[in-house]
This record gives sequence, C-alpha cells and structure tokens, in this order.
Amino acid sequence: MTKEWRPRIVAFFCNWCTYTAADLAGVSRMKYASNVRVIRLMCSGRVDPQFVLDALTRGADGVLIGGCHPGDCHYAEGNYKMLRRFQLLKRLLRDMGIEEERVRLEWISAAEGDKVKAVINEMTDQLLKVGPLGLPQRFEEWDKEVTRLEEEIRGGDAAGAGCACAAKLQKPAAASKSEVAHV
Amino acid sequence: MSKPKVAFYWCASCGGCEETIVDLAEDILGIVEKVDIVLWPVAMDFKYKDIEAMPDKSIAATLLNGAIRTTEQEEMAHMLRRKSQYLIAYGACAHLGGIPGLSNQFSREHMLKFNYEDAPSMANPKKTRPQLKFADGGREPTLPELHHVVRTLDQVVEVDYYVPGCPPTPKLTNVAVTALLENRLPPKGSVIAPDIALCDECPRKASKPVNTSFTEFKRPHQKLMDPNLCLLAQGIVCMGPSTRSGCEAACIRGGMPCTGCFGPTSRVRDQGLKILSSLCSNVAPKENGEIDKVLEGIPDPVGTFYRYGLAKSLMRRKVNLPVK
Amino acid sequence: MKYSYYPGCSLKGQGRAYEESLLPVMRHLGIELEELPDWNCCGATAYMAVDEGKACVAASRNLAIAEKAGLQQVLAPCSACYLVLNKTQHLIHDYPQIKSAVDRAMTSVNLKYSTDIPVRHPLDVLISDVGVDAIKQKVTHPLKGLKVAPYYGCQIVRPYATFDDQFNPTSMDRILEALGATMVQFPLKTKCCGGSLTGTLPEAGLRLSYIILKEAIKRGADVIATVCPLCLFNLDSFHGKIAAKWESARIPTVYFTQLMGLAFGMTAKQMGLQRGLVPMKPLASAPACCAARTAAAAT
Amino acid sequence: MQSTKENIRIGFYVCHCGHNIAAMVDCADVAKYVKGLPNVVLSRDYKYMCSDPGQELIQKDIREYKLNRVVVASCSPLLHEHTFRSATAAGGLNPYYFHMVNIREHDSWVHTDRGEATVKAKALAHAAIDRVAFHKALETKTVKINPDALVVGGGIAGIHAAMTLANAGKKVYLVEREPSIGGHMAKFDKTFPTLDCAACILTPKMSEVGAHPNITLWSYSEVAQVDGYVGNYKVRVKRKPRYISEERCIGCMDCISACVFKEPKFEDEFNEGLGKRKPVYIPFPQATPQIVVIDPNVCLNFKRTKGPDGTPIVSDRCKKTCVEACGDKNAIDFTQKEEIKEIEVGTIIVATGFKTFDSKRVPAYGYGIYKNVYTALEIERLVNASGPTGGEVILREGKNPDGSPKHPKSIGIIHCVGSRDKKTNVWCSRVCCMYSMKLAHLLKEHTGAEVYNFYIDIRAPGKGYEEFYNKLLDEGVHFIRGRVGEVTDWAMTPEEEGKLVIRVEDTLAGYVRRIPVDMVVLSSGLEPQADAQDVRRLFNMSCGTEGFFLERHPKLAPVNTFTDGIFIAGACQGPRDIPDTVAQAGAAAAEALVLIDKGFVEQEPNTAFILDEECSGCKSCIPLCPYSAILYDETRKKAHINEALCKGCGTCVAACPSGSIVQNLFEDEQIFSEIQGVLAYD
Repeated sequence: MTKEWRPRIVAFFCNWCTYTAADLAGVSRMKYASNVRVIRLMCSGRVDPQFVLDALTRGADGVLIGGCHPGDCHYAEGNYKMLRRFQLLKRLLRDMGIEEERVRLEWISAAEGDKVKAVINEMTDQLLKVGPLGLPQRFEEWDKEVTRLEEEIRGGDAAGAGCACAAKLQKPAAASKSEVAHV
Repeated sequence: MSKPKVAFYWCASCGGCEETIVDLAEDILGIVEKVDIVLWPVAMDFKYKDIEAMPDKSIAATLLNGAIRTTEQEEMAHMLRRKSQYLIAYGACAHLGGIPGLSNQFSREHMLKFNYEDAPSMANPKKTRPQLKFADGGREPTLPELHHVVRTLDQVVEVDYYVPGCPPTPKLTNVAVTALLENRLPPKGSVIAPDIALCDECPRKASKPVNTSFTEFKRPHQKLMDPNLCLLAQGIVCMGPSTRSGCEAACIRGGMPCTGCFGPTSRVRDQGLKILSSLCSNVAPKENGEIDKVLEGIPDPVGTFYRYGLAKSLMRRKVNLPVK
Repeated sequence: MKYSYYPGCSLKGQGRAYEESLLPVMRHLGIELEELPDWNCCGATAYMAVDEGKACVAASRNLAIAEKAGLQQVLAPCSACYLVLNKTQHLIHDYPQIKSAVDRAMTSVNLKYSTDIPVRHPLDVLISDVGVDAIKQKVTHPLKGLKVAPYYGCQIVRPYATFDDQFNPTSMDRILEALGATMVQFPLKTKCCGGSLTGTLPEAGLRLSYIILKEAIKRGADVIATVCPLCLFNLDSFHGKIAAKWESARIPTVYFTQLMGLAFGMTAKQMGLQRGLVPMKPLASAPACCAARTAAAAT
Repeated sequence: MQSTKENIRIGFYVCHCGHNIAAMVDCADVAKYVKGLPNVVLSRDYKYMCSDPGQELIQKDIREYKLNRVVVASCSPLLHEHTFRSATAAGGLNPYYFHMVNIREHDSWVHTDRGEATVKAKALAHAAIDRVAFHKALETKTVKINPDALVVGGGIAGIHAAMTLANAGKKVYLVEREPSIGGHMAKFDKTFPTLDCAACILTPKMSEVGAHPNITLWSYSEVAQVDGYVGNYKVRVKRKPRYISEERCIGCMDCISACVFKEPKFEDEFNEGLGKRKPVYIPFPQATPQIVVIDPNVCLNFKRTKGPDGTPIVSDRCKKTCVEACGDKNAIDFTQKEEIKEIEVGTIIVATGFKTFDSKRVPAYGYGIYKNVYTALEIERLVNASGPTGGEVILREGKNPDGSPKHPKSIGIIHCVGSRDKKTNVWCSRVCCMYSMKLAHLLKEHTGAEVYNFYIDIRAPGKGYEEFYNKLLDEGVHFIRGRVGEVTDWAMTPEEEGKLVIRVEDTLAGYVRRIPVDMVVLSSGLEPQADAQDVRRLFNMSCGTEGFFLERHPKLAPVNTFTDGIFIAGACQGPRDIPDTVAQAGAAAAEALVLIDKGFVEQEPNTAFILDEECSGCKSCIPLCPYSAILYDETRKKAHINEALCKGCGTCVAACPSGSIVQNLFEDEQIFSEIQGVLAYD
C-alpha cells in the first residue's frame, strides 16, 4: 500500500469527562484527525501502565490518556492516581528511548469537546514530526539475528524427516500465559 | 530400565544457578542415583559432538540457566531443545533475562567498548577486541558472536517449564526435579513457584499499615532500616507485592528488599509496570512538582523495576538502539 | 528592576520632554532603564498601514536586539511604539506569512526573533511593578489642589487591554491621585486627539483636539495629563487655529511623568516643562524656588 | 483463553443511522470485513439498529443462529448501550454479552474522509469482536432508593420541584441560602408577557411550601457535604445562625419596630440597596418563613471584630429593646451557633439559580460612575409597589427646581449588557429582550417618559412574546437597533447638558446617534452563580464551558446529570424564563419520582472483586479506594471488596501489583484484547 504514513493513537478516555467530551465533539460535528482509536474506561485511574506499553508494542505510535480535571474526578481522586503513575512512567519511557510526545495525559471535561479536537490534532501533528514508533517492526528487525538459525534448523528438520521438535518461537511480545502452578 | 538422562547447561549467567544444584546437598545424591547426567559443563567434561550424536528427545530434561546472548548459546539452546523431552528455563536469566538483560539498555558496541576499553579495571592499551575468526598455525578457530539483544530462553526456543529465582532455591529445584521424576507435571508453560505475590509469605507482612502512602522513597543504603517493619512502610522500594513468592522472602529475611527475581505472577504481563502503578498510585502529593519530588527517590526506574525482567518486559530493550 | 528602554523617534525629538521627565522619575523610583542599543523606527504611523509585513520587520528588529542582549522586558513610553511592538508580536503569532518575513529578515542580519519579550508601558510598570504605595512614599511636594483631566489617548488600551480597562482606564488616575492631584471626571479619556489628521485633514483633526480641550476646561481642569507624544503635540500646538475657528480653549497639556517629577520635588526645568506652548501655572505646593522656576519655565 | 472453553458465536450489526453514519462510513464494507473475523457467525448492516425492527433482528438472530455474543456498531454507548443490552436480554442472552462500538460520535461525525472513517470503523469493530469473546454473564445489581428527597435552592424552580414531590406524598427537604425562599422571582414586579403580578402568583406558592406537612424548609442554610450514591445520599446541611429561634418566632416583627435603631440604616439586599433596613429585619413582607433575622455585622449587640474562627462575638453592649419587645416568646437568641444537620435522602434536585452580570464590568456604560444608570433588577424594585419608593420612579441623582424628587422624562434601556460579547459572556441571556420590554412598558406606564430600547436583535420566541413586542411598538416605545458604544455625561449641545448621552450606531438608519436621556437601564445578562464550581463539586456534577451545570444530554436527558439521582432545574442549567423554569422543575421532580416510586435502581455491575486465592495481602489497594470499599481481612490476611460500596472506577485494579483484582466489564483481558483489536486494522 502506498498510503502515506499516519500516526496511530490509542486513547484511553474516562467515561465521565473525556469520553463524554469526545461525544460532544461528535454532536457538535467538530472535525479532527481520524487516526485515534478510543477505548472507554470508567476512570483514568483504571489506566494500567501495562495498557500504555501494550498499545505501543502492538504498533501504536502514541497513547493519549484523558481524564477529568483535578478536583473533578467522578470517583474523587482516580485522576490523581493516574497523574502520579504518569509522572514516573514518563521518565521510564524516556530512559527506554521513547519520545516524550508519544504518551500524553490530558484533563478534558465533559464540556470541552473543542479540547478533544485540539489535543488530538496537536498530538497527530507532533507525532507526524516525530515519526513512526513501529515497535512490532523493530522487534522483527532485532530478531533477525536469531531467526536465521531457527530457520536453518527448521529447514534441516523438514529434510531429516522424523524429527518432530520444530521449535516454535514463542512471540516475545505476548507474555507466556502460564497456568497457575502451586507446589 | 535405564535411568532417565538429565542435562544441565549454562548460557549467559553468573554460575549462581549451578551453585544451587550443589546446594541441594545430600538431596543431590538421591537425584544422581535416579538419573544419568549427560551434560554438565561446570562439573564434568562432555563434548558437543557427543550430545549432537544423541538421538532427538533422548534427554529426559534439560535444566538450562542463563540468558541467550551469543550465537553459541543460541545454537546450544536449539540443540538441547531438540535432544530433550522437557526444556526447563532454570533461574531468572533463562526465565526473564536476569541481570544480563539489563544490558538491553545499551548497544552492543557500547558494551564492547566499555568492557574492552573504558572499564576502569581494564588494561588494554591496544584496544584489542575479541575476533570472530583468527588464524592460528594454519587453523582458523572461531569465536561465537555477541547478539545485539539479550533474550530469555523462551524468546529463542520453546520452553516447557520455568524454575524462577536468582538463583532458584534448592527447595524449588527439588520440587521441580521430583515432579519430573515422578511425572507429576503441571500444565506446560508453568512457572514452578506459587502464583501469589511474595507478601503472602513475608515475615513482615503483618507490620504493614493498611494506609501506607509514600511521602519519600529511600534506597537501602540511605536509611537505617527497622528490621521488623515492612520495607514499603519505611519508604524502601520492595518489589515483593509484584513478585512471585517461593523464595520464602530470603532477601527480606536478610534485611534487604525484594528486587523481583522470581518475576511476575501469571496475571501480570509486565512486572515493572505493575509495581510502578502500585507504588505511584500510593504517592501522597497531588501536584506535579511535589509528586516528582517524591519520585526522585527512584532515580533509575528501569534498573529498579526491571532488575531481572527487562528482556522479558513489554519493551524488551531500549527501543532506539541499533541492531547493526 | 531593570528594563530595556526603547525611546522611539518621538522621545528623542518632538517629545523630548517626555524622556527628560521619564528618566529621572524612574531613576528616583529605583527603576533602572538601559537604552536599547542600535534601535530603529518602531514601524508606526503610515508604515503599518501601507505594508504590515515590513512594519513588523522594522519593529521585530528592535525586539530581536533586546532578545540577543538577553533583556527581559522592553519599556516603550510612546503610545505608538508601545502599540506597534505589541501588535507585531500578535501578528507574528497569527500570520505565518509575517512570521516568515520576519524570520527571513532577521536571519539576514544575524538576529533571531524567537520569544516574545514583554513590551511594557510606563503606566503598566508604575502600577503593576512599582505600585501606588511606593509612588506615594516618594511624594515630597503633593500636587494639592491641582485639577487634572487624565487623557490616555486611543492607543495604550486598544486593542490590547493588558493592564487597564479598554473603555475606562484608571492607571494614570491612580498614579496622579497618589501625587495629591484631583482628577476631574473625564469621559473623553480615550477619545481621538485628531492623530495625524491635524496635518492631513485639519478641519477634522483640529475639531477633535478642540472637543477634548473644551471638555477639560468645562470640567474645571487646570491641566491635561497625557501619556502620548502625539496627543500632547495635537493638544498643545494648535491653540491659535482653534481659537480662530471656534473659540479659545487654552489649557496646558503635560506628560504625567512631568507631574510626577514635580511631586517628587524636581524642578519644572528638569522636567522639561518649558517646552510646552501653553504654560502650566505654578503649583501652590511647590517650594518658592520651584514655583519661580515653573513660572520662568512657562514663559 | 475463553474461546477454547466455549464456542463463541458473535453476531455483528453495523447501523447506518440513516445518513448519519452511512454518509461517512461504508457500512456494507465494514460488515463484510467483520464477517471474516474469528468467531463471527453473522454480520449485517442495517438502517436503524435502535428501531424496533432493528432490535427484533438481534433477538431473532440470537435464537436462529444460536449467537452468544452481540456487537452493535452505531452511536455512543452513553446513548443506546442500554437499548441494545435490553434487546440482547430479550433474545435470551445475558445482557452483558453485548458490546457497543461508537462509530457515530467518535467517527462519522468527526471525520471528513470516507475512506479513513471506514478504516476507523473497522478497527473499532475489530476491537469489539476481540473483546466481546471475553465477556462474561453478569448480574445487574439493584440499589434501594430512599424515598426522601432534597431540593437545593428556594427560587421558583426549587419551590415548584419541592411542591411537586411533596404533593406526591414524598418527604422533601428544601434548603435555601437566603433568609427567605422566593429567589429572583420574588424581586420582580410583573412577569412577561402576561404582566401578572409576580408576587401574586409566587407568594401563595411560598406560603404553601412553608406550611406543607411534607416539606422541611431550611432557609438561611447551605449544603456543606454530600456523600453516598443514588438512592442513598448522606447530606450535611449547615444552618447559619439567624439569632432567632425558628420555633419560637411567630413573625410579629415587634422586635423590628423596637430596635434601638429608630430608622432603617443599612443597605437592604432585597431591594438591591435602593432601600434601607435595620439590623433586625425580615427580607420582605411576604418572606417565607416569616421569621426575622439579625445581621451580626451591624447589630450593636455584636462586636465589630469576630472570633478567630470568624464567628461573631456577642458584646452585650446594646440595650436589647428587641428582646424586651419579644417578651415571653423569648425568640431572640444571641448565642445561637452554626449548626450542622445530617439527613439521608435518595434523590437531589439542584436548583441554585443564576446571578446577574456585574454591569461594572462594562465601564463604558457608566454603571457605578453615573448615578442615574440602573440595573434592570434595581428597576424591578423601583417600579414595584412594595419597593423602596412604593412604586414611584424617582431618579437617584438630581432634583426638580423646587427641591422635589425628579422623575425621568426620557429613559434608555440597553439590552444584552455583558451578553453576546466575546469580551464578557458569549451566550444570549434569553430573558433580557423580554424583561427589557416588560420594564419599558412598566416605566412608560409609571412615568409617561419616552422610552428607548437599544437592542442587537429582538428575541421573542415564546408564547405570546412576539405579540408583546408588537404591543410595545403600538405603545410608542422606541426601538433602536445597535449595540450601544457608551453612556457619557459629555454634552455636545445645550440639549444634552445635564443628561446622560447614549452613543449608538443605529444600524437601521445607518448613522451614529447621540440620544440624551435622564435614566439608563442596563439589561444585564444571566451568569452562573459565583460559587457554581464549588456547588458542582459538592454534587459531583459537571459544568459547561460557560459555567452552568451540564445536563446529561441536551435533548434526551435535560434535567439529569452525570451522577445518578441528582437532577438540575432552572437557570442553574442555563438562562431561562419562568415558564421554562417551572416546566423544568416539574420534569426534575418527575424524574426523581420515577426513581422513588420504582424503589430501586439498577446499577452497572462494573464492580471490582479480589481474586481471593491469588491476593497476597500486600494492602497496596486499600488506601486507593475513595469509598473505603476495600477492607483488609485480618484473619485471612487478604483484601476484600465490599461490592455494595464499590462504584467501579477500577483504580485498584490498575494498581494491584500482582494482578489479583478484576473489574467486571473492564477485565484486563477484555481491555488488552480491545487494544489488540484497534491496532489489528491499519
């Protein structure tokens, strides 16, 4: 596909403020970049940092978290909890070589449809400048150094019939979902 | 009936896991009685070609420790996988990448340069580096190549079970080996340790107040620690709440916080992010500046939260490093 | 407190009494003014109307010089300079064409316009940074009994009302009241003085000046205080023509800084009051010598 | 994975919503794409999924195709999630096997490229298909509703809402901040367009409130704290000291005449400062409750300085003639202290009203500079027969040559003061055209003066409103279209001397006019109350950008808020006139009655629970819960969530370091699958 690259943003919006604001933006027929995918949560406090990184490792170029303004959380203080996580997460991401622009926390009240539009457009512009993150592609690139040997062995196995232990590579991004083992 | 064949192998590791085998003490005799050790480079002399000559699946179980860092380790992992019925990732490095996994914060060139040129203990005026090939009296010996990325065992070959820990405790090792010998095996892919966080068996569990919120974080050397009080209640980062139990809180009993070598529970995809989420949620202040001030007490989040788990984390490696 | 002082053409020429009074008054209040090196025309009057881009280039060079010198604030006493410098900053933000014209021009002279240095008016600085109380403390010769018509002109609160109300500014009122003067209720505070129409279309321009002068007299003012060199010029210079066309409306017009200087015990001469065409009556409160000088200066 | 245990059969429906979605999203293409996704048994596009046939289609398909999951891609779940869950349930499935995709508000309405919007719809649909496989059957929780209600604000909205509930047999607490109920309406002289006397229609209602056996009226009180949730709110009400025992005062007002101040001396708030009152006073003759108030700021019996906590200190230096006059009734109590009452209610109606725009913010109009510039509310009092002048319109400044008070001969009324202006408030205040015309009529009637209205547009869209405008035109009231530039005392001609000159561009005549008048009336706009932000926090509501309380949906839920069981009525939600306010108050009361009479409310089962076996008892989650729903079980050494208290924010779930808390409807696996889904389609 010759389509020009557009950043992909996964957004986690709280049900009461930012999701509603995005609804308002819709009802008001505001126009904004189409590359954002909103996932509704009840509160920004539900945003597990794992969600942010899971989105990035699965190919998102940016993650936007939207919650109620400080003091306005429907659940009193869930947004503060997200804010505290975000402060350290930003540092961790920086240390891991992920640009600051890729993960953003915004307070958007239910009345601020225009802010939804402004933030999404602004973030899209910033990400256009920063460029693709492409973690799945990077992982693939990294793993070329080991897939070579694996393929060699697999080829050998196919030839030397009878060997049934073709090592199936466990995809690194998908954590091993081992069953509970009590010993 | 011949005794089942068992192999021990080490890749990128410190040798501590091998120590654990020895630490089985008398128990090892019982094991040795029941099995034939076909490979154990640290203790006995075996040749690669001997293993290569063995029929596929002829080894009952291989306990492999260490991360996969070089082409040789990669090759051995593949070969042992082929020769073994069960491949067990033994210890934190094989399970999670372990301490070697921390070098996923740096490029290969950076590591080589530091180790062969810049390290304060290094005397190498000619800046000689290991060569992949060299000529020696008409022969051309080769050395394995260092990979750019440190990997867990299961990022290279399929793994049947994991015995966690840095190193695994003799008790868990015994449990694993006994389970193998008696064929009482848990579902494939299991980590041979309880699927509950460490606090469950922590001697200081009861001392943690229910309303612990953090106004500062201190590192162990910065504080005179109360030997009985929960370390988190003292503002010391302890990974216990997000780490599998099974070690019987060895570090905490020794006066040091848990650093997470047993890895996450099965319900967690990224141990570091989960402890981050938990600790930060309970930071006391509400303003950015004050929050940051509290979090200054964690100067190196990657090193703190991914001491053993970086290679296995969602990001695996600092994402902007080269592979060339 | 240190400010970069941008005099503009007026304060070095026609409006030099403004500079003569402003500098000692500010010094007296502990404000350090450092003249912007190598400044040029602000880009005011016809320039802005003919070519906004070029006017902005002229203005932004001054701001870029200030930026290069690492100065924090620019003080622009002339209303036109104050407005044009502020307007330039707005236009650079609002219009990419203007921004690129400015960037191009600045690059060619090895300058860079990257931040908006606050452009401040003396009234703003006196009210917001110095404060009325500090001014009050410096008053040695209160302007008791002096009735002043405070006249701000059109430019300092419009269109960018940053430090005062757009329709009823009061910063100068508050400063002059601190000096002991009485303000007459003056609804023409921000009405047009005639601007450059006094030169180009005198029958329209002079009428506007006349309205202001007449209303000030009607409301019992002794003097009109202003902040703008052009306003002062218009209100002070055409009394003969105004008298011929309508009626005599002679009332002195002075810079508010001149009144401040008098209240601080400075002499009329020091304040450049002798440059006014309609003399100001000596102040009752002024020490004998000063009163004499005021009269002398006035004649 | 779930799908290995259960054979997942998903039915997918994409709604055209007429052209709303179909115009920007290729619905057929989305349906085709989804058909190829795992577990999808059928995939349809349909014109209106929320219509009866649309819902029946889902039910039929569930039975025919043995579906066990349903996904609908249409509008916002905040709008129709309930509808489709019900349809799913009617088809015989647990309603929580349904998931909704928002491709209208979040897609078709906000994008301009059909290709891109369709791609987005596919990605969102993919996420839902992945997610719904992990859905579980859940039970809807029900919560009992306490039948008692609280109404906050005793203006016409609060009065009407309280009366409606009380007449339906419900117990109502009515809390009013001022000493009397009545609000703004009590200050009005007449009401437009019928010119009913405001007092004649309001005061009977007020006394009814005061006497109603089902209404507990707490005036001079404020809500201090609200805890709990729909059906079970715990409210703390602060009762300010009025230094009068409400039980003993009979409203004889003997104390007022006996006060040591022989003449009223202090600014009378009810009369907008145009009249005076004594330290002991009753706000206005028909005040409800009929109980006097003592103002400690001016009463001689209190010290000028206040105590460290801000409470007035009794000095005992007055002769206390009031106490004497009260005699045996013994109703005056200088030691009265602020009191906190705690009540439990199931529903709350917030009707806290508006404030008028401060006209001083537009200095060009001279309010506070020229004495003969008035606000409209001042004129309401001035033309009122029970007002400070007994209905005589007297100018504040200027006397006739004989020294008698001067009446205006010409009056200018400026519309839209502070309204429809980017510099102040952008919104139209909706009532100011009509009340300006009402005042024009009344002023003309009272004074015979020439009355000029300066307007931008005449907005008279109510019943009988346009007719009222026509009536005024016939009466000879002048209407000049143009926004007034300034009001000044700068006279240019002898005729203008001593007058206020209104300078305005007459946009119909096309020139700038100067109109000299004796009196200027500023029709100030309506604004949110100064403390609207505090009030909204108190009740966990939202405000719009302008600061009025935000309704749940502007059309479909205009009196609901985002917090269940809390409703809004009247001008606290936006400017409105009396008929609309009363209608809305009735609607809010009806909504509250729906909950009360049903007796229970269904709640989203999105609560969290602890995986008991897996919990290590690390206690990290316990301080995080704002509702103290997580307890530490000391015997079992594990955390436990009290489901009744959990509100389902999920904060503890995100923070559980060992992943041992699960939130229903928002399980980790469901969200991870959603993330995977939205990124599965480029």
